[in-house]
Amino acid sequence: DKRKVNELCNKDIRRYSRQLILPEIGVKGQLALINSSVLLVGAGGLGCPSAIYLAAAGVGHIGVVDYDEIELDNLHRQVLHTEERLGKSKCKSVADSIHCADICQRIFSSHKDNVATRYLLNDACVLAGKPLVSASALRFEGQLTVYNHEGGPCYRCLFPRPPPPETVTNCSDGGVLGVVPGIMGNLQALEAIKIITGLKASYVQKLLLYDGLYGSFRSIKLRARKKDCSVCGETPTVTGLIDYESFCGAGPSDKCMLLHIL
Amino acid sequence: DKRKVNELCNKDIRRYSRQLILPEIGVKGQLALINSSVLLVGAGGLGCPSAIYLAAAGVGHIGVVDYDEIELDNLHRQVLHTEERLGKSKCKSVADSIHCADICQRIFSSHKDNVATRYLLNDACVLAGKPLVSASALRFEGQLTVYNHEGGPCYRCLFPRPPPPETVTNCSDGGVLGVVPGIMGNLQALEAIKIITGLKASYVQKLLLYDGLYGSFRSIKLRARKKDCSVCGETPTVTGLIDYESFCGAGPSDKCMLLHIL
Amino acid sequence: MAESSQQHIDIHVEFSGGAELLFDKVKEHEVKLSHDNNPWTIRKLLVWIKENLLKERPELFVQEDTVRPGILILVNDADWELVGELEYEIQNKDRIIFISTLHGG
Amino acid sequence: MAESSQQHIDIHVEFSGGAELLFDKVKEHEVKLSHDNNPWTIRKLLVWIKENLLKERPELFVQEDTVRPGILILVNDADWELVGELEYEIQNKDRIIFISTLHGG
Ligand SMILES: [Zn+2]
Ligand SMILES: [Zn+2]
Repeated sequence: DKRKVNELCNKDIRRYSRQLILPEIGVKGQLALINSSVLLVGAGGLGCPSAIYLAAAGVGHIGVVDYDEIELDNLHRQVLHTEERLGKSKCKSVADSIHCADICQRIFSSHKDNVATRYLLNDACVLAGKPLVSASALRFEGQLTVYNHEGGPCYRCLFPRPPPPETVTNCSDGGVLGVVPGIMGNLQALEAIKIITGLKASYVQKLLLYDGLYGSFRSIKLRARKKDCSVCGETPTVTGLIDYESFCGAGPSDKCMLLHIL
Repeated sequence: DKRKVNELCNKDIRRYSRQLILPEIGVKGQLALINSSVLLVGAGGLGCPSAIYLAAAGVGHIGVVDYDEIELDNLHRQVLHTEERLGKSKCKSVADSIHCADICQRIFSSHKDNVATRYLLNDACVLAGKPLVSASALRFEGQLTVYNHEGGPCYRCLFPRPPPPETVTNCSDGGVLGVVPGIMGNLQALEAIKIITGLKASYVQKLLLYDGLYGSFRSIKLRARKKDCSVCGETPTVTGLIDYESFCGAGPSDKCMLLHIL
Repeated sequence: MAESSQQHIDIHVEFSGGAELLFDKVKEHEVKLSHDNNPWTIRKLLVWIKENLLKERPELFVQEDTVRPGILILVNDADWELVGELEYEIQNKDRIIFISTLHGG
Repeated sequence: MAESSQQHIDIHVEFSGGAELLFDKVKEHEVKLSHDNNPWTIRKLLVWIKENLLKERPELFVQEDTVRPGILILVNDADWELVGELEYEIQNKDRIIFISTLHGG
């Protein structure tokens, strides 16, 4: 099912007509979306809205990685899951809702530590030459940036050393207003759509800071890719995936991060 | 079913626990959400995400007004509707998806002209003393503001005269990237949640301008409520609903606007 | 002000919300206004824009001596109503933005 | 610079992304730094913050002579890496922001 689509069928033309008429998208952009693959890591508060809008925009291949089961306290923000599916796999729930590929393997040895997962995904994206649209949300705040794309930094360029485990607050401890990851997940989907259709991504080498309590959006200029970065630099020391659990130390568990690999 | 809820049941406590632990929300805020009523005008690109996140946050009474039927070219942005429901009522589709009240009457004589609808809703909100969280999205751009709340202007304070009908571009003509109304609809839901829970609304007397192509958010300071406004001023001439169709003139038809009346 | 010794004032003019469609889809314009003895008001700028920047259908931008209903004017990110509307005297480096209100979703 | 004649420099210090939790949940701080003959670097500011603003658990904010891993420092909305990191000389009216990266969603 990964054959390349070279032209739009009549149904696609009608279905996507409102975005097809945008000169920035057009038939070329729509075909790029239909032929694209996005991997969502995490089917939680960020992954659900991203999945909804990527699927609605016509992204042809959406993979979802999540090992969690749906719990009642997820539902205020993880809007693809329903009460009827409590206890079921989140991955399967997303797949059933948007007809995406269901890649629910436990691919990470350290799946319960999201700092380790973040380094793992960063390294995997750098090694594979893929951009990473990364976002997070906690309380009323959200952050978003695109790593490893067009000369911008990777996660290790910004954070060569992992944070001490005790400094990482997760959604369970800190709480989060549900619509905040909704906003951030939608912004992630839009960044992914722009990258796929050849438009300029907005948050390369920039960090978007959102504070929902004040309705404030701020865009911060980040450093460029670092020549001495251990994975994306000129003489990398990380040339394959490593043991991220021991690199990061044991930490609090929470897996509500989401990342796209295009 | 409009009885006031005075305490949270155990299930609510578990379901909303991640937002209950936010000191800005707490039990008091959650009870306010459960006892609140929101009217969504339009079950389209803005109404769908708003409905999803308002329902997920626990808003107790959600009314939806829409007279349209689901068409294939709606699906790229109106994410509660599905291909299986083509031709069905949008209102009913939302109601079936989020278990809200289904108020699908054609309450507006001029339901096909959204400028007229905008004046009608503005006047109705002013006359009823309700805030109006208004947003719109077209192409890659979005706008959002809160009318008639805490000394800020109403729609007529900003626009005493309606725009010439030929200047109003709608989604059908101009196109829209689906996730842009998704972002704006989520931001609307968050404003509504803040108003309901007694937090300060962020966009009173401010207009948020979003340009998704550049990822830019800009907040503009608007005028205060005008003393000489014909509906919210000191000596109003509009003291009941009027004939909005003749006030605005015949115009292009599109009904993808959304507004909340709280 | 110091500008009186200059030959011109430089301002930033921007169109959004669809207003840019009347200006060849160009949203941002750096504009040099040559200095004469009369101050540059918004009223005067509208005439200048109509004669120098506007590409098509002027009635969709100006009507009588002001912008057509439905367009908001911002001066340095604030509603022009707060600074005097048509009579506001434009200063060097001002950012004047014309926003067409969107109808859609 | 002109500041040398002043008695102090005024800066804006901000904490976000959870870093404010170590500062009584206060996100924004207007700070007056008294002027002496040595320039105020970020290195020196970190010591001052630790001694004057920090309310609890200093190890969650500073480690050795720098911020702990996972906190980004911004100087006037740009990554501190672009301006010299610890050795950057703080100017009057600078905005220094400490952002804890969020992990959640
Ligand atoms: Zn790197
Ligand atoms: Zn008014």
